[in-house]
Amino acid sequence: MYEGIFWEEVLNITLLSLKVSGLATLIGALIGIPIGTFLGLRRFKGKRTIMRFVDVIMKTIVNTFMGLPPVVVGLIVYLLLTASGPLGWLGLLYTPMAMIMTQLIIVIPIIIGITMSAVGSIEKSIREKALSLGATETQAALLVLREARMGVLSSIIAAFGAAISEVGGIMITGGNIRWWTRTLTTAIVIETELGNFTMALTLGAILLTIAFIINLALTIIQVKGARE
Amino acid sequence: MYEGIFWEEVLNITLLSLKVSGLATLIGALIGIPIGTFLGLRRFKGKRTIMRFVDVIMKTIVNTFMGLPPVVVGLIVYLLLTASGPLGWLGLLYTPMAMIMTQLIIVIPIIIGITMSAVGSIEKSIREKALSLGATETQAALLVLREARMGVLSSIIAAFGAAISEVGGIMITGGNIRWWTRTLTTAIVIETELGNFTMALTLGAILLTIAFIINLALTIIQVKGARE
Amino acid sequence: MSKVEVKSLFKEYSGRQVLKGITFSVQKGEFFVLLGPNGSGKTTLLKILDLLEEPTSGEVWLNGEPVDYSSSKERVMLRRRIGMVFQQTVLFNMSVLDNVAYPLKVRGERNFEQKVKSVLELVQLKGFERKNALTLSGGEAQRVAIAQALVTEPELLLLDEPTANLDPKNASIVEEVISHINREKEITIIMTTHNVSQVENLADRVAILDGGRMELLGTFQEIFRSPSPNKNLAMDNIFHGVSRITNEGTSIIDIGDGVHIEAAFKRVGNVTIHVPPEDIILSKYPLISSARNTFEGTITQITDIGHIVRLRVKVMSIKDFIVQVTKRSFNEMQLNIGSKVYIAFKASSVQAN
Amino acid sequence: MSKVEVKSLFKEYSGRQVLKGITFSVQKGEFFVLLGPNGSGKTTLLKILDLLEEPTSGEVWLNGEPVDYSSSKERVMLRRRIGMVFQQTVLFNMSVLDNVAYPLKVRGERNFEQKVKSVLELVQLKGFERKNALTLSGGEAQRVAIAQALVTEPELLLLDEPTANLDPKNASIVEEVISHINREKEITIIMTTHNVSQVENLADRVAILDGGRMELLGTFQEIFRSPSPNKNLAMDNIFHGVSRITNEGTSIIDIGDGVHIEAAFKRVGNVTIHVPPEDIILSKYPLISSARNTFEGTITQITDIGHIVRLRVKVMSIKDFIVQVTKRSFNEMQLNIGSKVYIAFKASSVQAN
Amino acid sequence: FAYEWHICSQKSIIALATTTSTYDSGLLEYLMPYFQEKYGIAVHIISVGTGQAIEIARRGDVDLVLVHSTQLELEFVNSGCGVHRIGVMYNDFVIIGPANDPAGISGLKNATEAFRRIAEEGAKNNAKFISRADKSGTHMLELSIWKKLNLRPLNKTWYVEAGSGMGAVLRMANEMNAYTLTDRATWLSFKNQLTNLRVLVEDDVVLLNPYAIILVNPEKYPKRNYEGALMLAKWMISEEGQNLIASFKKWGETLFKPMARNIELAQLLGFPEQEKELAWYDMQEPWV
Ligand SMILES: Nc1ncnc2c1ncn2[C@@H]1O[C@H](COP(=O)(O)OP(=O)(O)OP(=O)(O)O)[C@@H](O)[C@H]1O
Ligand SMILES: Nc1ncnc2c1ncn2[C@@H]1O[C@H](COP(=O)(O)OP(=O)(O)OP(=O)(O)O)[C@@H](O)[C@H]1O
Ligand SMILES: [Mg+2]
Ligand SMILES: [Mg+2]
Repeated sequence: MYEGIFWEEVLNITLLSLKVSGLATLIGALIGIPIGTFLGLRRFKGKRTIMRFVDVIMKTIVNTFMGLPPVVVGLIVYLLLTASGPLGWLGLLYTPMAMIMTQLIIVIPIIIGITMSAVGSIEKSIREKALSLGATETQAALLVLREARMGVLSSIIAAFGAAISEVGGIMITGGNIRWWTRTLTTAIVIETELGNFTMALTLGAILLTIAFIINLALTIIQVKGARE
Repeated sequence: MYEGIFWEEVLNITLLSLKVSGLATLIGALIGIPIGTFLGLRRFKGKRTIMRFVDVIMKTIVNTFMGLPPVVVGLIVYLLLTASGPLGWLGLLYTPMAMIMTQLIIVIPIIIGITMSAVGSIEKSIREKALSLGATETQAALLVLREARMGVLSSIIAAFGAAISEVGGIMITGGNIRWWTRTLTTAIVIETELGNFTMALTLGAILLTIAFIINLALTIIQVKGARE
Repeated sequence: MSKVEVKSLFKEYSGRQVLKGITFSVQKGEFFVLLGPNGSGKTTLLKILDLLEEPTSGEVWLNGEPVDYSSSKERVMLRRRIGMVFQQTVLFNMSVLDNVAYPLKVRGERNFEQKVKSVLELVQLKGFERKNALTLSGGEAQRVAIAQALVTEPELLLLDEPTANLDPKNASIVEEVISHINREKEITIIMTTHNVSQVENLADRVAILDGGRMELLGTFQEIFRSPSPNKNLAMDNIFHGVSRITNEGTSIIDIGDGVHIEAAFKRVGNVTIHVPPEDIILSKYPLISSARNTFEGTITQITDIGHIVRLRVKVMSIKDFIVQVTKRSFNEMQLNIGSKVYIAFKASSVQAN
Repeated sequence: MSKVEVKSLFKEYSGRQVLKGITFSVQKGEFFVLLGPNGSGKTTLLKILDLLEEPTSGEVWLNGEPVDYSSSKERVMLRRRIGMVFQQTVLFNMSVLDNVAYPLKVRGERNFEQKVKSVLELVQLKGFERKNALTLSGGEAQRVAIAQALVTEPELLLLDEPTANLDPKNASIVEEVISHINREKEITIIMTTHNVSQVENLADRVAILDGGRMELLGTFQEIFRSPSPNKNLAMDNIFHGVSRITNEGTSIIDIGDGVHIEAAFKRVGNVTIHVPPEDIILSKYPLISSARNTFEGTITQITDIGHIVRLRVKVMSIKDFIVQVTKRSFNEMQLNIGSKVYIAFKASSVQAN
Repeated sequence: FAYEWHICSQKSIIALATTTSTYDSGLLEYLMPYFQEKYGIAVHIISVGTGQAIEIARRGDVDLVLVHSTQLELEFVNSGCGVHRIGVMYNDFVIIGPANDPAGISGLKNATEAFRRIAEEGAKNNAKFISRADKSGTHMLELSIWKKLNLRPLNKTWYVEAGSGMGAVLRMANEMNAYTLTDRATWLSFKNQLTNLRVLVEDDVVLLNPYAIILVNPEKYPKRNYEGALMLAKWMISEEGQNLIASFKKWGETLFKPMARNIELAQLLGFPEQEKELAWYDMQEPWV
């Protein structure tokens, strides 16, 4: 990093980190929360053994995908987006969009998994009551989600944490191009490789400060939502 | 990788991955679950504004640390364990123990964070009932934990997922030394760097298969524990 | 909707039959009460009628049409015309206002403020609008639940012990409100309760459930005034005491306060016993008979239930015995409050639980 | 432990006073009942006595020692000598057996099987041991909660409407069980209820809470048999109807079934009204008086409560009015079940809620 | 585990920090078994960035380094952390680019001239150049060539600063039809996947890439396994070691050329003290 433009570049990098991880978390929440709610509510329905079996397998798959190595995800997205790959015509490789896609895949199982268990922990009676009051299945699911908001926010917090700290995946699909796809984490990796540990830690501190501010907002909402 | 010892080496790598991530998750659970329970139960106590404030700040810190970049954690652990560092005399750098320590730091906030919200979602009345029946604070906390077991298991699953897929941290503190500190993820990174995508994806598949088996067990316990 | 028909309904929970072939029908505008001991299946039946549980077999017909439990759309449509108050009060973590507005909101209604306000007034909860529903007292919460069921003006109202936690004043108010809408608006009501006087005051017809079967069905008069009331209704004359065996092979149960009861069974230690009111003989003069148990007491309550009169007799100024006599003999004996009477029953009439 | 003293207790929830200076004491072995409308603070008081809530100010003394609410160790030690049954049944997601064994397990007791078995028998739940507690019916669950409180043989028992969801038979059994342990084992009991007859049957002394204050305290006789019962006990003669204003500036309320009541207030639309029983005049002959409301009816129930007799009078064969007369005038009028009577009350006696 | 740490802290292990390029190429994996068989000592290889390799050595976490960055190496030695820096081997860089070669550099033997042409076409938006931009040895070499041209291509759209490993940059060049500078070993291992790219410029002295071994200073780091490090270094520059390096082949090509005993070349490539150091190493007694 060159002295003169140091802060400008840090700002640029930070904003990109926020944009990519924020969008991935946001889109991930939009996709993952409905799926997680659906899976979490499944146990109220089919009581048959086969249904239970399907249920456990699906949940296991989600839980397993919570442990997808980012590098593998990056690789898969890369193989999709590479010029010779099936989505090569989109020309998204080495763009922030590719990074968002990568983090999306990492983030979705986390949101599904934690939402699923949060929703599943809500007493059956809450959903029953909503249905009894005339709610459609969807409206009842929304209400359960509202009652489970502490856990759902926890899933978003965990997902955002995973995204903002992720590096292996976006390195492959974003290419860590300066002024374009370099984020705080990829910059940290470079500084580390260079042996500039102080700079790496400084960038880490910046990342944590930003994460702190965002989490402060999320935590306040979370704590307020607690059931008495 | 040389043909002759291929499967033997994969076995070795896989076992190390399991040992490191498994132990980190286990120790992390032993440390994180009590802290998460404590924090999750706090809202039942101090009603004063200052207490609330302290509460939110502590929870935000935990939530923020869920987003600690593994590379930064690796760096910090490295700086502790390096020969010239405060814990250098232990001689743990570039050993599996150093990797466990690294993943422990990554895993603990995840377990605390999700446990905290799972415990916090349990109705106040369950804890009150336990106390009324003569439980000590600790016994009541254990009971709440038992009722929240779905969410607590979810925290363990998320933590194990983060650990087994983590690479940036253990790369720095373990050194990715063949036959000694090489894990599935670090091997995946090397294969990716070498352009051996097929091998990288194969190793990824092995990792996911193992994670699937472990998660199957955890998920069965989790689903069984659901409150009706 | 307002007509409810239930046809040989069965319900199983993990292999255990909870409802064992229930058949009955409720007319539009009828006030129908389900009575029965704990675990007899009342709540299960109401949940099936609210389409929350699916019967294992059998059919429910609403307004002359069989209910298709597999169609989620039909379930929602029907449920929107039914109001239900659950036995265990469940409220959402929102203000009282939002809780009561919820059933209107899910129906897409906009201007609910007025409706919510007036229904809250009805259940005496004016001023509680902004309070979080989870901080209410037991009775307040139950009334919010009642308000939630009433606010949509349902055609069919399912009430599962709606007044269990209410103070007598609020219970009367709720009874008044539901009996009012039942009569004025011809709303069909199916209610469970354990309060027999509520049955008497409100019900057009009563059904007695026991062990998942419908044991009796009829008007209050038919069931409670019949000369030989069903054994299952035995709810009076229950005593707890310590039993010991006599030389004659019977048991003597000390139920406290110096009252000893002789029973034909052989039991030692703590027992709970029951003496069916219809097995007790009443007399104005000391009885000399084969009955092993005779006590002197004073009448403290007289209740007319048709051609039967129920009397509460205080023995040793502490123990209450309920005795049933026909109206005719009641009149002949010229009994009144404070009259001194003698009661007698055989050792074989004493049942142990 | 067995002696409970409460000294000017205050409790505030988010700025709202729920208990406003409560002082009373309960003797060892006493059966003390708390009565009062919904939201009067009964549950809050019991939770403070169980050391689950901390009072905002004031003191609780147990066995002659002030309770230190800040010491968690002391709280646990004391709580282990207290049993509490909550108003809202809360059970753990385990088998019935494990639920009932829990209080023993936390005390480190090993051989609990026998104790659990016998207490489950006591509450008539034999055979339910292996069932998951969350699948129980309302009344079954409540009895498990009672078993949990009884199994440790507490010195002080706090009961928050313990029989609210029980069928009459089980309610009697539970009443018997608690009154038995109260008398035989000298266990102190503090119970809340809305069931006045339960008070009569069980209580040594009653306290009436209202709006966080203790309004009355005494034996059942002192409170319920006093010539001018406290207004706050007004629980009878509540009707719901539609009001319209007359030319004379009063209101006529149609309470259904052809019964119209004239009131001194001016109200239009739905109202709930209340006529204090002690304001009603009873006569054997048609009344010609200034009272605007007169009805003919039949006596269906007579209850002796000391020197006062309460009569249930059915008007138009549907509407029940409760009337109180002194025993003397009751005897003078020679009333009995089925007697035809006339009741009258003034428009100004009709109160709107 | 306790047992395992014990082993690890024994002197029977040598910790070597090296750059990813030597490791990923497989050279060390090829050499070490010979060494281990001969002396019975295990070598732990930690492959990281050059900067990081020197940094961890500075903190006393390894016994010796095998790196390629003249400037950093000298700093390391001058600060007293490293001793006995010696050139071991070299490989070479090549300039690769799209097959249609918009800058027309194919066949040039002058890397500097090739860079000039790329910059020229780049300015016209006809060509792109991808820089590793990670201060790796490769990047430093690239920067030194730009410096010679007095060009500092910053913030230019045609100049992509990728901040990635060599393999990633090669793939990126393939995707973007861009030029880049790469070491031959990485190029060879990725060649099959990079259908759009060709070697355009090679065999310039400027493009030679020398690797040095430096031991950590035993006075400064008394706990390190100095004897082991010395033995490994001595073996690497021995006839046996040098021959093995020369015999290591991948895809039928020699990737690294020995230079420890080619003093003239070593001096040309930045090791003025090669002769002295070689003599010193040859004098040391093998420690068993
Ligand atoms: N989900 C369930 N799984 C297993 N058994 C159940 C379930 N729900 C209810 N039961 C059992 O079915 C029986 C009937 O229950 P139900 O709640 O209908 O009784 P109830 O008549 O409402 O009793 P109460 O007066 O106590 O409320 C009970 O014995 C209960 O234990
Ligand atoms: N946690 C709380 N936060 C705010 N208000 C509360 C809380 N708990 C109770 N209250 C209020 O305090 C008052 C007294 O409540 P309490 O539960 O003691 O009444 P109760 O006498 O038990 O009534 P019920 O007969 O309905 O059970 C109620 O008005 C209630 O709304
Ligand atoms: Mg029920
Ligand atoms: Mg209460």
